[in-house]
Order: sequence, then structure tokens, then C-alpha cells
Amino acid sequence: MTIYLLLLGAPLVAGLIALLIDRDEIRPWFLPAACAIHSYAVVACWVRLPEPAVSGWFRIDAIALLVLTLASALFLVCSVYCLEYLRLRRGRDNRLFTACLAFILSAVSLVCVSRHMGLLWVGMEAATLAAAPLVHFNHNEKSIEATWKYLMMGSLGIGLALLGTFFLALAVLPYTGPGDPLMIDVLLARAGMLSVPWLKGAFIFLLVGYGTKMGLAPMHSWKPDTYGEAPGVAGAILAGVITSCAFLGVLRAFQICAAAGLADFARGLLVLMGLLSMAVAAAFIIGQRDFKRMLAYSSVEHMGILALGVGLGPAGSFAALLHLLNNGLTKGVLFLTAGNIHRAFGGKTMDHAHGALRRVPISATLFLLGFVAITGSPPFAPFISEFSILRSAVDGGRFGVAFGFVGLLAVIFIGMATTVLSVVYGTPNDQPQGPVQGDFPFMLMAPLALMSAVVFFGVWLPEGLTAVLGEAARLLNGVRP
Amino acid sequence: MSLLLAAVATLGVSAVASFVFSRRAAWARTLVVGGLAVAAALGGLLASRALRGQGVPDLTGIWLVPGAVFHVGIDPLSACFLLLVLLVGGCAGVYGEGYIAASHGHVPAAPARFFFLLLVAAMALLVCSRNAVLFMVAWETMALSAFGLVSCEHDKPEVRKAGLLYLLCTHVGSLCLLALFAILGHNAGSLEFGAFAAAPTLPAALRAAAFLLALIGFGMKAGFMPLHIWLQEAHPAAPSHASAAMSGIMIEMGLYGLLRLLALSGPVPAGVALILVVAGLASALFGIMFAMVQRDLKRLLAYSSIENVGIILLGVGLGCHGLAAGSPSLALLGFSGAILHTINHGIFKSLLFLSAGAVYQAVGTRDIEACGGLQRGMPWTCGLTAIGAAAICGLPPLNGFTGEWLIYSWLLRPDAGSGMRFAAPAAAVLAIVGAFAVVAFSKSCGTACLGQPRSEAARAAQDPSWIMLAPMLLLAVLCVAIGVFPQPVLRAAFAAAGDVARVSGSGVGADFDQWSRLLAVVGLLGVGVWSMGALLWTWRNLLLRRRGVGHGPTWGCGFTAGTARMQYSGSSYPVPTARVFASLIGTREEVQAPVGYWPAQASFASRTPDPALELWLPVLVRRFNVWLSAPRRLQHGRLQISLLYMSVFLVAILLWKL
Amino acid sequence: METLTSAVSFALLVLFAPHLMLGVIAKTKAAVAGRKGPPVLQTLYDVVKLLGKGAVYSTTTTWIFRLGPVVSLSAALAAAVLAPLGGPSLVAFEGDAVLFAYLFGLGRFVTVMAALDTGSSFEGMGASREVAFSSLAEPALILSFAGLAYRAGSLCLERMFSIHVGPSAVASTILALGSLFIVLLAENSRIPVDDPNTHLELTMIHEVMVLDHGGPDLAFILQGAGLKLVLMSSLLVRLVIGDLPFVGAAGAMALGLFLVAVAIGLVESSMARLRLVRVPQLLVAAICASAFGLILVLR
Amino acid sequence: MHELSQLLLTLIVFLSLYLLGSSSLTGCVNILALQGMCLGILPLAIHERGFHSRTFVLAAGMFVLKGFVIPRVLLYAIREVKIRREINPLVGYTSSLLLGALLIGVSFIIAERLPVPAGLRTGLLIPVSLATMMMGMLMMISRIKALTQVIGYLVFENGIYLFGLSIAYEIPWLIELGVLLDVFVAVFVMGIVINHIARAFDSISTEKLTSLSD
Repeated sequence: MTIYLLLLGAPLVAGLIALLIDRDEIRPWFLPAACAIHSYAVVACWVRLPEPAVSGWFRIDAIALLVLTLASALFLVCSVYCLEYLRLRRGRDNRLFTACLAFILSAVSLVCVSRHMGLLWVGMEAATLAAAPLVHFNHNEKSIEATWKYLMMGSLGIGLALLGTFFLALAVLPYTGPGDPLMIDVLLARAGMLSVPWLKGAFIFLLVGYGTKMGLAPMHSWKPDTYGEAPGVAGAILAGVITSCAFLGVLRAFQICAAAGLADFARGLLVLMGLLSMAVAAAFIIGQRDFKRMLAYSSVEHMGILALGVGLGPAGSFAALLHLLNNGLTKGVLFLTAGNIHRAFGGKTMDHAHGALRRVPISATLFLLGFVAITGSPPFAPFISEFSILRSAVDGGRFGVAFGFVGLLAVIFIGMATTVLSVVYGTPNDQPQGPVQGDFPFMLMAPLALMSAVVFFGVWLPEGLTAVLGEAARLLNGVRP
Repeated sequence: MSLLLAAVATLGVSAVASFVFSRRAAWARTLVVGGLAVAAALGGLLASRALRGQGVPDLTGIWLVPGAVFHVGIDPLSACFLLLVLLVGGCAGVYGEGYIAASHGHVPAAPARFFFLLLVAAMALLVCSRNAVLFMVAWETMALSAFGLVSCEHDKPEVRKAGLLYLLCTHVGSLCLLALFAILGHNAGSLEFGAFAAAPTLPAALRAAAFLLALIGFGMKAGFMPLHIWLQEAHPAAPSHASAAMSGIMIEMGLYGLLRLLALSGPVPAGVALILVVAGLASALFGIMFAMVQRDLKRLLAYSSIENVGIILLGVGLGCHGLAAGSPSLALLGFSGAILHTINHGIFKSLLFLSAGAVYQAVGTRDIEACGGLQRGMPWTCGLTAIGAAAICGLPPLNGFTGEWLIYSWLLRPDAGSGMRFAAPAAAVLAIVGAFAVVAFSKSCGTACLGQPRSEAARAAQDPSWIMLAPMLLLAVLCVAIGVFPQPVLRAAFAAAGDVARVSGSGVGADFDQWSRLLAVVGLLGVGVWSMGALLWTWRNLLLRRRGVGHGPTWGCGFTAGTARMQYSGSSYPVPTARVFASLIGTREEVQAPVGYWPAQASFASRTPDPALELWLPVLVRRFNVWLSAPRRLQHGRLQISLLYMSVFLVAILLWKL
Repeated sequence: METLTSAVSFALLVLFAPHLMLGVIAKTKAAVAGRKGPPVLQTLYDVVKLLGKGAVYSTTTTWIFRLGPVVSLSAALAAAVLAPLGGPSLVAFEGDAVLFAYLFGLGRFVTVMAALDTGSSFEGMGASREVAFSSLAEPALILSFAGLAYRAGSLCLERMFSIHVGPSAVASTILALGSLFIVLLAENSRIPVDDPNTHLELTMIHEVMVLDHGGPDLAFILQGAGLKLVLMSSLLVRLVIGDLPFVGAAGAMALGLFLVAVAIGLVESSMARLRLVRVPQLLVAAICASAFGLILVLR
Repeated sequence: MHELSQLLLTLIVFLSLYLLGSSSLTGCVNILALQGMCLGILPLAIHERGFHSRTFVLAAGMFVLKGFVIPRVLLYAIREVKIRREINPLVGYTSSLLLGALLIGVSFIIAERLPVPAGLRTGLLIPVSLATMMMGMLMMISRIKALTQVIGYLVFENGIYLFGLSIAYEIPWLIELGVLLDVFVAVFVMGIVINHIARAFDSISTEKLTSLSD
């Protein structure tokens, strides 16, 4: 129970304190504290999975553990990053920003630990709402527009997800047993007796609903605007954590379908949306001049890869779950360094930002490395997961899918390389504007830590992690507890 | 095998250390030279063991990555390439120190050193890796460090362009290789090379796909036409020692991959062999044609790399044909010719790139029209260049001839006539290629080194420091030595060919003895040429000692006021040859003929655009953009439309799937 | 004994045959023109005289210029070792044909480099033309070699150039003769490709490359060029006479060389020099001839 | 009771159609309020097991919230930004009415494929809720004023709530929580953003919000 309290409570309390405190310069320090406690709890989970609590409404299984770990790690480094970032953005009131970051952590922890589809949905909704002020942080016209789009589409998606949850309820009803009918364990236990049409409907609505939050095409169009306008750190949180939690929602739905013997139906949809997302990303990454929007599309692409992987069966699910981690970490690197470059040049298009290697050498190098990593080059971690997904496609005899996968990866690489190289290389064409220039230790430590993790997992995948991944893939593909 | 690990580790450590101590030039230099020397010693020891047939047990380590095993092994095939990598890498690296020092900060020292050592280390690991994942890791490390080298001087726009092009090409190639290994792994149930070899043959369709992927993946790196687009851009862009390593060994890695794949996958159908032969001939012919008409020294060399790769590919194709025809001796001959030429090419091409670098630093330009008469200022460089040029033309007393001779004797051997109708035409094309090579390199060497200086810089040019000359000297000596005494290298090449053709040691031995006896005669005649030359030279000197030797201006056929600008220019030199084949390479000439009795002005300009880069690639890109601009219109920033997509998609799915 | 005699005869041949052939050519042309003509061994006298002379070097030139003649002559000598003059060639092995062809390549390369070393526009022009035409002569040579090699079942000159009985033997022989003769004319800078004794540098090819050479260098060059002529003509002869026993072979070879020289003389006195743009067509004709011969063999 | 539920459901659909057709913002809000009241009454009528204390609470809460609170907030917002009516929407009123009719048909088709949940008195509930949602979406798609889009979102929410009624008996808390949260989004957050928009662009027409695009 204490673990759950730490996971949910610590960030919540930190957020509330941040709301109450009046001093802009002390406020941010509560974030790292809360994140440290949170990470401590997560480590405890790795040591020994905690018992179910609140009559089984809270439990952490392998799948949740992965997402939770990713969220905790990203938040820890981002909170460190924020210390310096917010110091640089002095003058802008960071009360809401800090508080909302903490609330998001609490909400995503809720999503991870809850064993109830309704509770999971509540967590998702809370996270969505709490993220809005982050997007809005810059308070200019563009950020308002981005926030508006984010809210409208997000709320619509979340509404659809709620509807999907209702469908699930209708699929399981009438139910007269212990516990709430929407408990995941109940659903899995009665998977055989669920009403198929309602379940199918539920999966479709949950996929579209949570898929909107993930940013799967064609529900992706809020993503470039939001990521483009939000500060780099917010982008990292959105692209690394919230999307992963939304994916967790999809995974839960898939888990139930698989248990109910609807795996093929679900996989078909996932493969379809996966390839669609990659194609859309490819189309928009080519010739993209704004490197933050480019990252957003790359995020769309990788969400597609995740969906595709799960759609390709057990081996693919293993790879997809691994890719969930790798993508989150690498995206963290990319967004944080992109934020640094953006600030150093006062612009986020190739026209403003050019020759970053000269002005912010370390950030630019990390940005370049992150790009190389995210496009699946060894020896970085995403290579392993993408290669495994390719292998699972080939092994499954899905040669068409494999061909599309490789082809789209190539196109996307071409698009990204063109932008990234022109941002990183060359000589800056204008004099640095603004008071703050160059690299800052804290704002480098965060991406540096993430990058080293990416390299490490690229050359060495610890047994413990592999075991958890295997367990998660097993759970995912229709194994009843 | 621990020797290999030690070598790779040495290189890696010295790479990092040289990066860390980049401020202390002296330390970094010692680190680089020392690291390369140690690595070369260790690797050389290992390779010589493997080549002497002492079985070196593989080394396998647990590697906690799905499908991956840290599995390295060495066989003659690996040993040949390992030796080549360490030799050329070592020479280029040592030279590079002088080059960096002399560039006065134009070449950023830290990245140049770091990426170069990384490149060598990656290639050393690559040729010994026995697991697909390890192979890919080494492969990509190689590709990326080469990218780092190419974009060292990224302040120049053309360098950035070249770097981007190279990166795109190499990554597309790597993706093809990933797909290839996925297919092979699917068939073998494991990513171990051994499993690939043991696996049942693929079904026809997959086989064709795998072959195509391999050809694109490895060919993109090796630079066959028309996959060569990056090559002639990237090699000039990189610092010269890097270009030497890239052109001398990195592109050979593509060929190594091809050979390794053949060694694993066994005989290929005759049609495939024919495809390889045709591709090789096309690369050779067009490569050298484009080389002939270049003005940029390093670009010319890059194109000639395409040519040599084509010749090597031709040899590989011949070997495959031998396998398909069920004649191991033919297969051995073809493969060993290819491998021998690979080794030779590595040597003389790196020599030429290094000397080109020296010329570039001395004159400050790569345009041969601005050089000329360097022979006076830099006799060493030019002499070594001349040797390299003669070698790359495949002229007898030098090493270039040996490999081509093997390939010729495959093509012209009596039983090749029957059933292999392509043999004779291939021989003819090879002859044309040889003649064109003479044109190209007599042009480059003659225009740059000989005659009168065409610019002040050329007049003032001086030989580089010994640290740059020594490696070039070593390579040149090797060119001569292999030319007159090819047997040891031939033995290695045959042993490697035995691996590729899956022929047992004894079977290799018989063929090797036959061919080494013949090549020994060639070598002896080479000795004869040298000694006869020396004899005549001394005789001539004796004769001239008795008589006086006068000096005067060049005979201008009565015209006495000749200037340097009246020399035959390097651009016009190949024109008579190029005119004959202009239709093939699309040379364009803009002529403004002199008119009237007192013509005021006249001009002549000819340029030969690279078809792949300037003709079909832009078209492709344009079409591509057209295709992509359609969906791009869908993201118009209107919230309502986005919502529309979402709802329509939802309803459609509901109606379709529910 | 055998080897000694063959060595001696080889030395004599290498020494005198070139000049005899050149002399015969000159005589023939003179006879056709109704002149008396120079003595048969005139070129030999020239060579001897040149060997005794000093040399004048352009200040532009370097050691490469001085090296050119030496290497080209030694390459020609090495080729002579391989060539089946009269009896069996001194050195014969599978694949010596390729070496034979490439040794001429070596000679050409060094000559061209020497020419470029002078920095004279004329010599550069000559070099440019030389390499241009050789790039067409090479494939013709190799193709005819290929045909002969397939026919003889060996890539050894003395087996390739021998009487061959069998279907379409005569036709293929004639075609090989034709193409080799054209190659000979081109490689030895005879009319109709080049005019050795024109006096307008603009029209020269080979001669213009050696304008700056004098003294022993020029002597070496003349000797080498003549030797090249002899070697290629000897191949033609061998194609007809095959390998006879030693003595007979020597006589037959001498006769054959004489006839070839006469033929060259007749061609030179009967034809005018082709325009430079036409020369490639001639060489392509040679390629076609050898290709056709090849097809006959492979059929 | 059965007839009553039928009646209410039909009324709800027609109110949604009316919303699609009407241009005046205040009018829209009033219609929305009316629809909210209907929704408030519906729980009492929908379930054959009749009254249930919790259902009663739910009904009362919804009646007040959807019938009075939300409309008040919206009217306040309208007064704030001083606009009266929706001018030239992306989809004209007549055509959006036609589309609405079409959507009703579609929703019935979809509902056909789903078995009627146990314990429901009428099979009309599912299709009506689907139709309401779709018409809400249509409104968000076809209108350009931010406020109208919010209204459209509220209609969509009403549809979801309607659907939730079908399981209100088993899992009542879920609907309440969901609805409350959604109301929070719809009114407060969006209200805040709208005010920002109004301040930044001195109008709440979302035409201005199209600068972010590729």
C-alpha cells in the first residue's frame, strides 16, 4: 500500500505545495524531490512487485511496470532540467507549470497502477487536462492555438475512450460477481463469456480514443502543433510519458480482446493504424523545415511502430514493449536538446537554426546522436527493437508489412536527415540574440543521462528487463491470470 | 581471437584518448600512431596465423541482445581483409597526423582522429564478426564514423551536401541489409552466420529478394553503378587520409559482405553470376569513362574507385559462374582474381589518394588545371604518384597487373569459350577499361606533376613532411614488390577464395600451385624489365658522360615564346578519346569558334555530368515531392478538418469492422 | 646448344630485324615512287650515330622524360622474349599473350608521360591522340587474341599463333590477320593512321611525342619502335607459317617479315593518311573483324 | 413509462437536429439547456427496475447541471465576448440538417449490429445516443466559432451520458465521475482558453487559429 501511496501521493503533494508557495525560485525544487521519491518507489517495485491493494483496484503487473519506469525516469531527468530551464525563464510565473508537471506524474502513475478500466480512464483524463497549461506556457498566440487544438481533440478522444469503456461494461454485463465488472482481472477472467459485438466496439472506441492521445494517424493532427509550441521539456513529457500511458490503455484493451480470442481482429486494426501512421509521418517529415514539428511527426511514426509491433504477434509485442522504452528515452533526448537549440537560436526552423554545432556544441552533438538512434542505427537501443519488429514481421511471413516498414523507415530517415544535418552542421548565419546563450550544465545532464541509457540498452539488455518484457508480452497475448 | 579483441580495444581506447587529449597535439599524435601500430602488429599476427592454416578457434561471448551473440572468428577470407584494413588504415592514419598538422586547423583534429580510429576499429571487427547483429553494429559504426570524417570540414556547403548524400545512401543500404538478415534469420532460425550456412536453401522468391537486397545493401557501400551516387561526392569532401581509407578499404567492405554472403549461401544460379558480371563491366567502363573527364583530382580518383570495384565485381561474378558451372577451379580463379585485385586496389588507391592530399595541401586546390610542374618542387610525391598511376593502369611490372591477369586468364581460358559467350566481350571491355585507365592517369599525373607550373602556388609547391611521405613510400614499395613477387599475396587470395567457393585446402593447393607458377614467370619478367631498364639506364648515362648534355627550352616547332598556358590542358587531353564515346557518357561541349581573319575571342568548354546524380536522381526527387505534396495539403491547420478525419475514420471503422 | 643458338639468333633478330624491315619498307616505297631510296640499314646507321651523340634536354623536363625511352625499350625487349620469333619463344607460358599486350601498354604509358613532361602543346597533342587510338586498338588486339586462344585451346602465344585445322579455320585466320594488320599499322604509327616521315607536327602522332628526344634516348626509341613493328609482324607471319622445325622456321620467318614489310610499303605508297576523325572507324573495323573471327571460332 | 422514455429520446434527437439548424448562439444555449433537462429526467424513465435512490440523485444532479449551470456559464461567456450568432459556418445549416439525418441513419445501422443490453426498457437508447454524439461531432466540425464548438462538444457529451444510462444501474459512479470531469473540461478549461483567444485575437472565431500548419 505504501508503494502506491508514494507513487500517487508524493507528486500530488508536491504539486499542491507548488500551488501554495509564492516564491518562483524555490517552487521548482519540489519537483526533483517528488520525482526522486517516485523513482525510489519504482525501484522498490523492481525489487519486488507490490501486493494488490484497495481490494484489487491497484496492482502493478509487468506491462504497467515498464510504463511506470519510463515515466519515472523521464520525469526525474526532466525535473532536473526544469530547475535550470525555469531559472532561465524567470519573469514568467511558473506556479501552474510546476504544479501541473507534478499532477501529470501523479495521474500517469494512477493510469499505470489501476486495474480498473474506468480508473485508468480517469487517470488519462487528468493527465490530459494537466498537460494543457504546459502547452500554454509561452502565452503567445501560437501557443493558445496549439492549446485549443490540443484540448478539443484531446477531449474528443477522451470522450470516445469513455464510450469504449461503457462498451466494455455492456460487453461484460450482466455481471453478478465479486468486484466491479470493469476490473481488468474480472474482464480477463470472464473473457470467454464477453459479448463479442460489444467487445469489438469497445476495442474500436478505445483504440480511436486512446489512439488520439497517442497521436496515431489519422488522429494525429494536434501533435505537431502542440509539440511545436510547447517548451522542450513539455514536449519530452508529452511524447515520452503521456503517449506511453495512452498506449498502455490500448494495450489493456488488446489484452482483453486477446484473452477473449479476438486477437486477430485487434491485430489487424493495429497493423493498419501502425502502417498508416508511419506513412503519414513519412509524408510530412519529408521537407519539414521546423525541427520541433519534425520531432512530432517522428513521434507519430514511432507510435505507429508500437502499434505495428503489437499487431505482429507475441514476438512483435516483445519488441514493441522494448521500443516503448527506447522511444521514450530517445525522444526525451531529442526534445530536450531541441529545446536547447531552439533557445540558442531563438527559432525552430532550418532558416533560424543553422550550424548548432558551433553555438551549442554538446546539445547539437546529442541531438545528432539522438537522431541517429531514433532512426534505428546500431549500436543504439532503438535499433534492436526496430530490427526485432522487422524480424517478427518476416518470421510471421508478413513480407508486405516488412517491405512497407523498411521502405517507410528509409523515407523517414531521408526526411529527418535533411533537416537535422542542416540544423546541426554549417556556420550560424546570425549573431546570437537574447541574454542566455551556450550550453548549461543541468540542461545537458538530463539528455546526457538519457542518451547514455539509450547506448547502454543498445549494447546490453539486462536479464531482469528481458524477463519483465517477456512476461509483459506473455500477459499481452491472451494469457489469463 | 583475443588478439583481435586486443587490437580493436587498442584502437577504440586510443580513439577516445586522442579525443580527450585533443588539446595536447603531441600526446594525441603518439596515441594515434602507437595505437595503429599496436593494432596492426596484433592483427597482423592473428591474420598470419589464420593464413598459415593454423586453425584459430572462434570466440563467442554472451551478449544480452535478442538474437545477438558476440561471436568473432577468423578464416583466410577475413584474414585477407583484416590485413588490408590494418595496413591501409595504418598508413593513412600515420599520414593523417602529418596532414592534420600541416592543414593549420582547416581539418578539425579531434574529430578527424577519433572517427578515423573508430573507422579502422569498426572495419577490423566487421571482417571478423560471425553474427548478424554484431556485423550490423560494426557495419553501422563504420558507416557513421565515415560520415563523421566526411563532414569534418562542414563549414563548406559542398561538404555538407556530400555528407547528407552519403548518409542517406549508406542508411538505405543498411536498411536493405537489415531486411536481408531478417530473411536469412527467418530461414535459419538464428542470426548466427554458421546457422545461415547450415540453413536449407531459400524458396525462389525469397532467394531473389535476398539477392536483390544484398546487391543494393552491399553495392551501395561498394559503389557499383548506378548506386555510386554518394561516392564521387563524399571522397573529395573528406580529408585526404580519410578518403584514402574510405576508398582503399571501406568500399571494399561492401565486396567483403558480398563474398561472405556467397561463402554462407553457397552456389548461386548462373543468371545471378551473369548479372554480377554485367554490373561489374558496366561499373568498370562507366567509372573509368567519367574518371577520364574529371578536373578535380580526388573526384577522378573516386570515379576510378568505381571502375576498380567494377573489375572486382566482375571477378566475383566469374567466380559465381564457376560455381554455377560446377567447376571449382574456375570459381577459385575468379574469386582469387577478385580478392587479389581488391588487395592491390586498396594499396595503390590509398597511395594515390594520399599523394593527392599532399598535392592539395601544397597547391591549395584539387583542380589539376591549376597544378603542373610539381615534379620540380615535390619530386618524391610525384614519383610515388607515377608509380601508383602505372599500377592502377594495370601495367606489368606492378601489382595492378597481377589481379587483372588472373581475370583475363579466366576470360580467355580455352574452356571459357564454350557456354560462356560473355567471356570474350568481357575481355574486350576489360581491355578498353585498361586503355582508358592509361588515358585517365596519364592525364591526371601528367597534367598535375609534369610540364610547367600553371600557377604560382604550383611553382612554390614543396614536398610534405616525412611523416606524410613515409606511408606513401611504403605503399609504393608494396606496389612494386607485389608486382615482381606476387606469390604470398596470391596464396592468401587463393586461401580466401577457397572459403568463398567452399573448396577444401587440398583442392585449393593444386590450383594455387598451377597459378602461382605462372604468376612467378610474370614476376620474373617484371624483374627482367626492371633490370633491363637499369642496364639501359646505366648504359645511357655512360654514353652521355662522354658527350656533353645541353639544356634549352622545349622545342616549340619554331615558336619560341611558349608559355605555361600554351601547354596541352588536362581538359583537352582526353577529348579525342571521349569524343569517340561521348554518346555513352553524355559529354556536353559549348564551342565558340573563332570567326573572321582577326578573331577577337573563342572559347571551348566541355563538361560531363554524372548521369545518376545530375540526371535521374533529381527527376526521382521531383516525382517524389510531387507524390508527397498531395498528402501535405491535408495538414492545413484547421481544427475542424482534423476532427472531420477523426470522425470519418471512426465511422468507417465501425461500419467496416463491427 | 639449342638454347644457345636460339639465344644468339634472338639477339641478332632483335638487333637487325627492325632496321631491315624499316629499310625494306623504305625501299618498297622508293621503288613504287621510282626512286632509289636510302640504304636498307639506314636506320641502323642512324641509331649508331645517335648513340654516339650527346643530348639536349628541355629545362622543363625531369627524370621522367629521361626514363621514358629506357623503359619503353626494355618493355619491348621483354615482349620480344615472349614473342614466338621463328622457333619457340624464349619464355612461353599460359597467359603470356596478355602480358605481351600489356607490355606494349607499359611502353605507351612511359612514352606518353615523357611527352607530357616536356610541357609542349604539340607533344601533349600527340600523346592525347596516341592514347585515343590505342584505346580502340587494345580491344581489337585482345579480341583477336581471344579468338585465337579459344581456337588453339591455350593462352600461350606460340600455341595460339600456329597452323590450325578445323571448321572455319581459314576464315578465322584471315579475319585475325586482317584485324591484326590494322592494329599493327595503328600501333606502329604507319600510314594510313600516322605518317612517320611527315614534317608537319600538327599531323603527327607518334613522331611528335618524341620531338624533344635526342642522342641515346632517340636511339632507344627508334630501336624500340622498330622492335615493336617486328614483333607484331612476326605474329602475323606465325599465323600463316605455324611452328616449323627450327631452321626452316627461321627462313620462313625472315621471308614472312620481308613480305609484311613489302605489304606495309605498298599500303603506305598507295594510300593517303586518313583524317584523324576517320581513324577510329578503321580501328572499329578491326574490332568487328576480330569479333567476327571470334564468332566463327565459337560457333 | 415506456412511452415517456420513447418520447424523451425522440425529443433529444430533434433538439440536436434543431441545434444543427440554428444560428443564434443564445438560442443554441437555450436548446442545449432543454436537452439537458430531458437528459435529467430520462434516468427515471429508462430503467424497468424503476426508481433507485442513486438513480434519483443522478437524475437531479444532471437536471440542475445540464439544465441550468452549464447554460448559465455559456451565456456568461457569450456576454463576455459579445457575439450573437454563428455567421457563414463551414457547412451550411440546411446541408448540416441533411447530414444530421444521414447520421441518424448511420447510427441505427451501427446499433443494429449490437445486441440490446439486458435490462433496458427500450432499444432506442443506443442508436439515439450514437446519433446525438455524431451530431455533436458534426457541429464541432461544421462551425467556426469557438463557443459553438464547445456547444457541439457538450452535445457529444450528452450523447455519451445517454449511452452511460444503459449501464447506470450497474456502475453508476462511473458515469457520474466521467460526466463531471467532462463538464469540467468542456466549460472551465475551454472557457479559460476561449477568453485567452478572445484577448489574443479579439474574436473567438477559430478561423484565426490556422497559423500552425505544414
